[in-house]
Amino acid sequence: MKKIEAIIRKSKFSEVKEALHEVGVNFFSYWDVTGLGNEKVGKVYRGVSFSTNDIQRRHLSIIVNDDFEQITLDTLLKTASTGEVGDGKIFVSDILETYRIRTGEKGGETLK
Amino acid sequence: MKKIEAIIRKSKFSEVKEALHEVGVNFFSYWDVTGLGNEKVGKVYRGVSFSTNDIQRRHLSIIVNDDFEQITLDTLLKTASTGEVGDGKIFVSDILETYRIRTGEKGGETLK
Amino acid sequence: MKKIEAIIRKSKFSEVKEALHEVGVNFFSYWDVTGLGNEKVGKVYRGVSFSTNDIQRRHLSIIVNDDFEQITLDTLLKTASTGEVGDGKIFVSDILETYRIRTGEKGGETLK
Amino acid sequence: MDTSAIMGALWIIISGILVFFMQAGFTLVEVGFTRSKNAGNIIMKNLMDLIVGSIGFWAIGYTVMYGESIGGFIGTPSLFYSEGADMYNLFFQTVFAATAATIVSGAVAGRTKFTTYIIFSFIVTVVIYPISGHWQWQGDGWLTKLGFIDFAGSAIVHSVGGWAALIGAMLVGPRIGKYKDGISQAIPGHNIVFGALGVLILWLGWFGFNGGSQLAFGSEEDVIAVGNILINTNLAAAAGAAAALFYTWLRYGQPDISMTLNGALAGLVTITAGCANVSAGSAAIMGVIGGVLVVIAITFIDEKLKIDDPVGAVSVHGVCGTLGTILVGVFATEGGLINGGGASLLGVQVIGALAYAGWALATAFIVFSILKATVGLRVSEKEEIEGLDKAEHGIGVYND
Amino acid sequence: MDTSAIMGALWIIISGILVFFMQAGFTLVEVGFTRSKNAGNIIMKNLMDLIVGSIGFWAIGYTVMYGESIGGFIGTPSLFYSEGADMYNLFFQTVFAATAATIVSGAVAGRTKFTTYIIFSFIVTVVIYPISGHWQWQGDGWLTKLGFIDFAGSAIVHSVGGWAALIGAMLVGPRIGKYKDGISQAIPGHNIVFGALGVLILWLGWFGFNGGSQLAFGSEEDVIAVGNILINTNLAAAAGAAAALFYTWLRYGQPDISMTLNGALAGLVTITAGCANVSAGSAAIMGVIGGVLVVIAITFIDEKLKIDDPVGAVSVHGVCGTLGTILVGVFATEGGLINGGGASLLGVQVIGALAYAGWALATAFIVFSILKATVGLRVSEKEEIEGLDKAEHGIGVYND
Amino acid sequence: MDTSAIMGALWIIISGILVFFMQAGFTLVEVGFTRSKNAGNIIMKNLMDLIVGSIGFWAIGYTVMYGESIGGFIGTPSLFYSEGADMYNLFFQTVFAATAATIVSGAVAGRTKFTTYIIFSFIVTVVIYPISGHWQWQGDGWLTKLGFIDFAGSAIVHSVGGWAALIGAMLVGPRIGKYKDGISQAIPGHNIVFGALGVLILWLGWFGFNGGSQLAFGSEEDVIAVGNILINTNLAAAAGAAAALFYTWLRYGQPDISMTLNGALAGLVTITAGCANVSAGSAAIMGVIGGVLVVIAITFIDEKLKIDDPVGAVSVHGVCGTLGTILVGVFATEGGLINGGGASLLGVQVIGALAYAGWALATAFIVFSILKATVGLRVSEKEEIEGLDKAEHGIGVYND
Ligand SMILES: Nc1ncnc2c1ncn2[C@@H]1O[C@H](COP(=O)(O)OP(=O)(O)O)[C@@H](O)[C@H]1O
Ligand SMILES: Nc1ncnc2c1ncn2[C@@H]1O[C@H](COP(=O)(O)OP(=O)(O)O)[C@@H](O)[C@H]1O
Ligand SMILES: Nc1ncnc2c1ncn2[C@@H]1O[C@H](COP(=O)(O)OP(=O)(O)O)[C@@H](O)[C@H]1O
Repeated sequence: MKKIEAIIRKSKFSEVKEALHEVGVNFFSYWDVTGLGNEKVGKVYRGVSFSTNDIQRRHLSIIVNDDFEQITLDTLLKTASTGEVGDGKIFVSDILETYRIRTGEKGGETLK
Repeated sequence: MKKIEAIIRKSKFSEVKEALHEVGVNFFSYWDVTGLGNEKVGKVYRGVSFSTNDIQRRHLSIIVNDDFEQITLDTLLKTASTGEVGDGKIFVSDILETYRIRTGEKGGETLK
Repeated sequence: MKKIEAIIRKSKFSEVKEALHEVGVNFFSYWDVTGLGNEKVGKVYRGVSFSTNDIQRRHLSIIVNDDFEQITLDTLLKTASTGEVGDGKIFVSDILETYRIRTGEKGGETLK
Repeated sequence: MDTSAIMGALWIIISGILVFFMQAGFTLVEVGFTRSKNAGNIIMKNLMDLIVGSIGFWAIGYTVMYGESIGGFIGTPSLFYSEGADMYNLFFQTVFAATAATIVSGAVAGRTKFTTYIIFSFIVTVVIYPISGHWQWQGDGWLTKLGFIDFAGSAIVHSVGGWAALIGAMLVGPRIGKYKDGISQAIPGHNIVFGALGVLILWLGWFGFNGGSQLAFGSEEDVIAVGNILINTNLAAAAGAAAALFYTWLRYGQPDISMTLNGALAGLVTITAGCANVSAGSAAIMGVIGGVLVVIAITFIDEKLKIDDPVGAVSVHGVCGTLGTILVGVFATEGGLINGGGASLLGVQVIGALAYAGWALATAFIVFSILKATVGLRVSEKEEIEGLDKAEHGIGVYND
Repeated sequence: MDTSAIMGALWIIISGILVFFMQAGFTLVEVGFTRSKNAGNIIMKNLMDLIVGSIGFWAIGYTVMYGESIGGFIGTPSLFYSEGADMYNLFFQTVFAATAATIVSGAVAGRTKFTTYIIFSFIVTVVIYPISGHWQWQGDGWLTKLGFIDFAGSAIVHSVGGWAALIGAMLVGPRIGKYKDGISQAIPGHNIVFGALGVLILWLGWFGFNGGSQLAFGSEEDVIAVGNILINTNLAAAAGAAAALFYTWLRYGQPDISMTLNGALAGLVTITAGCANVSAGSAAIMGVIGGVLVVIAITFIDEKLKIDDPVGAVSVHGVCGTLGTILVGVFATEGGLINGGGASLLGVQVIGALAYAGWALATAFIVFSILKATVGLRVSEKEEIEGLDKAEHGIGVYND
Repeated sequence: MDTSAIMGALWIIISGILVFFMQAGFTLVEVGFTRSKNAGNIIMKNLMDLIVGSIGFWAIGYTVMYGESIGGFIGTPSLFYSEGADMYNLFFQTVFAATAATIVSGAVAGRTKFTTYIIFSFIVTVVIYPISGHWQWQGDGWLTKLGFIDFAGSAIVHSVGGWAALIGAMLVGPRIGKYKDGISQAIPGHNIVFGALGVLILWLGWFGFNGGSQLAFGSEEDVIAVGNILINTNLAAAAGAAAALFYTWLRYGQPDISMTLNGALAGLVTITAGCANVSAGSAAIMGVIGGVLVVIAITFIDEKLKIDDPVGAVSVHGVCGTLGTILVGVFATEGGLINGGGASLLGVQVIGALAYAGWALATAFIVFSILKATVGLRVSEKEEIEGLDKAEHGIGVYND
């Protein structure tokens, strides 16, 4: 099983969500984070202009069985991108075990 | 060392916290996430009824030494469950190293 | 590639950020979490004094290439610490793969 | 000026100050009923209404409304009104004008260009609204002559604002994501506490709006009139809120908070035309009708017409404004249908209500169409998704 | 109606409008001092108080209070009050009635059934409160005859509301998690800025509450009286806030924000009975006593009685209402103990204060007990934990 | 007391109540324009201003201001003012005094010791402000004799508060992180909706502030005067907001929300001195000047002087207060430069403006210096970073 963490633009979220849904990735969790990356945004507050690379992003945490990894990645790469700096990153790591709290069952079945 | 990530109902949090405390798991971090899963909730806003599976959940991140893994899992499975769809998931992964910032020491000792 | 998760005092954040910047670690994401640890804080609300160890912390998630791991850890350990209980923890884990959404490219290059 | 007149001026001034405060109420309702990423933009639009209203109505609007009548249709305009002894009336009328302009902003929230909005707001203040007012309140207007009753402005202020809002919302189009496959989606307001505070402030201000429209406080008749107006206003608001509360409870299984808040406003708008002409009991009934109708109208406009009006401005001000105007013909103590007055007043009220609706719809359509063809109505998709605050004002309103 | 009477009517109307605004103050205090997951429910309860108060008091409550006296205990009720020339008084009295009803809502926040609350609110408005008022303000009440002084309602409005709140909070029981092993837990309010704004709005409204209770503004005496009332009101509020601030600073090592806010309200409630009968210096002292007592009472009720009153309504309105009523016997310029008036007024004040406390406790106990046995008082545990907003109204008040 | 005088008292009382409400406005602006971690502390400071103002001004400040003149410089103080027939004036003056004190709190927000602030606030209320007032409003003051005009207090209230704020902000030093390598950093306010509501409440209150300063409402002259004052006040506010909006739009490419809000306040402060002495057109122009200048001043103080004033209090109240005072000499209908009155009034206005600025700067400097050397001005670095709410009051204002 893999954990796929994607850090994407907030504005791309609903598109991504729907695309994931279409390829059968219905289960995940997300929250908002601030990201520091290459992108810089210029702002003005009370006459002080400043450029910040602290930008609001949405962080998706998707745990999938190995056979779903590729399609999830493909979907994310396709729908989350705009081609401009700041589209975000995806990180993949290993998950040793998963449990479904409701039933106590464990293993890949819980992700279906 | 293991990282145990549990995504549970917000309403179960205080119970879970106390139960973890009783078995000696005192250290962890948590934050709120939105979860997409099997559970759907019906809502009405200004006459538009809609059902959403974007549900507020609490995400616990518990790093434990291997000998604590089982008891943590058991406690979570027992206290976070209501038996209804939407109780959440637990994901276990490997942690290579941990450090205590205050002292700079590393390894399993830092988790005690 | 490694994922370095650091849970630090919010008050130390800007210092840490600058220090990371200086050693060339410019890319990461962060969000606020509540941490349970050794530190306890006494509060009073409407005459009820209570001590809580649910303390606001900032969670940094930094994905780095292996050659950057040590400098990142050193910087965090140095700048995030005050020497008092509650300075926080650092957890290191493995990242199997990373992708840059904008370009679709993968591997260590995406972290530069 | 005798004591009576001075006391009248005092009451008008105090009422004007109360009506001024309605600006805060409108701002809070609109901010609260929409998403956080546009809150700053809404604040700016409401401020702009107040700015444009204050300056424009003094500069020219007031005389367009109250200047010597040209054919019962429009006043003779003159620039920069400066009749010292009448300034307190200018003040009272200015805050009314600002109210009319403000109604539109809620209906087009979340996607409209700031520049475009400013221009429209200006035209409402100096043309559309003052001409509306002239027909009835100047004294020689054509509706006055027909015997039309719109004591405090259900038609003149609210329905004009509300129907203009309908055109605005229609031509600007729905917010991105509001309709999926033709089905209306909920976009919950981001802070209903602000919404509720806003409604309570509006309710408060309405005592000045309706009470002050007596335009006098110097005799026993005035005391009786204003006392009745306040009770009618309060009863209609309460009855409107109650009706919306119980009606949504029945219909959706749960009392809907934001609809209940709209219900209170619906009651207030409904009673505004007849607040000085109906009994307390009639006011309560009118409030109930308004409170139920507003819920039906909001759902109808949202789900059937598929026009996206985030705060329900069209239903509250347009529909209930027209409703209240017509109901005067039914409930008026003198001349009302159910009080044995026959149908003649009712006929006049219908004519007036239709005239104002037509006027607002037509002028708003022309102006918005021109604006669409020239400066454009909408922000870009990117700006809308990101939120107008960051896109148009550089920074969001909520920070750490 | 002569000029004096007209000016009096104007003052009463303005005061009534100010008192109306207190609804917003109560709502904000209650919303701010409790958790976010119940904010919408609190808004609805407060709206409901206003609805029920407005309709119920007009429909019957007003005559229960001011109708011809039946034995000095209750007025002769009649339906749908419609005395044109008295409508401005009805308005003023209506907003008072709504205040009394609203006090309870804060004390039972976060766990009470909405339906149950509506019923109770209705009974307060048309039975419990009007009868309280009749005893003293109608003119032929038994307490009037004793020479009892409760100028603006420390006992009649506030203590009645506050003691009813005590019964409510007691019978409904504490919020889940409020007491762990018998020890009180802090459940911090979710937005103290709302709380502070609410208190400032209440403070503002109180100038109408106390000042308007002069019920006249037509002579030099009235000007003097109202001037004194405003200063006394303001001084007591300031002194109450200061006392709570410094007392909590001493006692807990830190000036407690929410207690300081309660202190201001405590000073206001304390001075309400005697605001027209004491000197400015006495008002300040009474404020200090109220401000300290409220802190003690909140802690006592919370930690000793283990009754969960999230906003301190019982202490602010019940305890300080009774306190203020009694202190009139001590500080009254005429008849007060320290001004050489002997103990007779003090005795009467104690009788009155006890009568109101007893009346409120008894009637609230009966009503809440019946409600408990029939519709039930509490929401289910699941609903409470999830929050009343989602459970009872479908959606939370805070969104994106 | 004849009818005219009674009506005057009524107007003064109502105005006083409106001015009181400005406390809520100040609190919200300051809370909204700063960071969330200090919101509770700001609430407490504003409450403290109100407490100290209410008690201190009654206890002694009022007579320092209005007592028999000692050399045109200070009134003869006496303790615990108790002239019954004058209490309504005391009320009106008290809320003014509280305003003056409150101005400082925004400028020193986020880093100042609570105890220190209380002491300073007390000194402003009983010494600095009342003496300012004496020079002009008592009737025998040295500036009155010169023919100086400051109708409602641009100089006396606002500039005195604003210049004291400058000294405070300077001596306390900038917030940690405000300047990096000498370059000003943006520290966005945490809730601009609160800021906007605050500004609208202030705008509302200003009708009482300026209108009430007529101190009469008993004749046609009064009606004319108050009518003009209200229009001037409203126009200046609108023009100020418009000017700031368009000026920031031009200068920064985007209409800046918080600057536009400051612009409205700038217009209000600018017109305060001359609101009864200029025409509507002049008022609008003065508002524009104020609205542009405030933006320039905020940037100058922030980036050039490197003095950290989170809410722009120095620019709004100090700079525009002085500006408005001087502009009376230019725009006054009688005696103003552009109305052919020559330069003599202008000269007097400059003298007065400088006198008040000097007085405020000097006294504030002395008091803050003493406080710095004794109790200290700043909280510790740790407390500041953590936020004053947790450090000084035990808990934050925002919870779940
Ligand atoms: N090494 C990293 N560790 C954690 N998060 C990262 C890392 N690199 C990028 N991110 C996240 O991805 C976001 C987008 O990255 P950015 O460098 O701006 O764009 P791009 O990937 O298009 O060059 C950042 O704001 C940050 O949240
Ligand atoms: N594959 C997954 N990846 C990440 N989070 C998940 C995943 N599956 C479930 N979750 C989280 O767990 C929550 C509960 O899951 P759900 O499917 O609703 O209940 P159940 O596990 O009882 O079937 C979801 O709302 C989501 O936050
Ligand atoms: N085992 C753990 N798993 C997850 N988070 C932890 C763990 N231990 C500590 N933390 C985080 O680190 C923070 C600081 O830890 P704490 O024990 O208070 O200080 P210290 O490390 O100085 O002893 C905690 O509040 C929590 O957020």
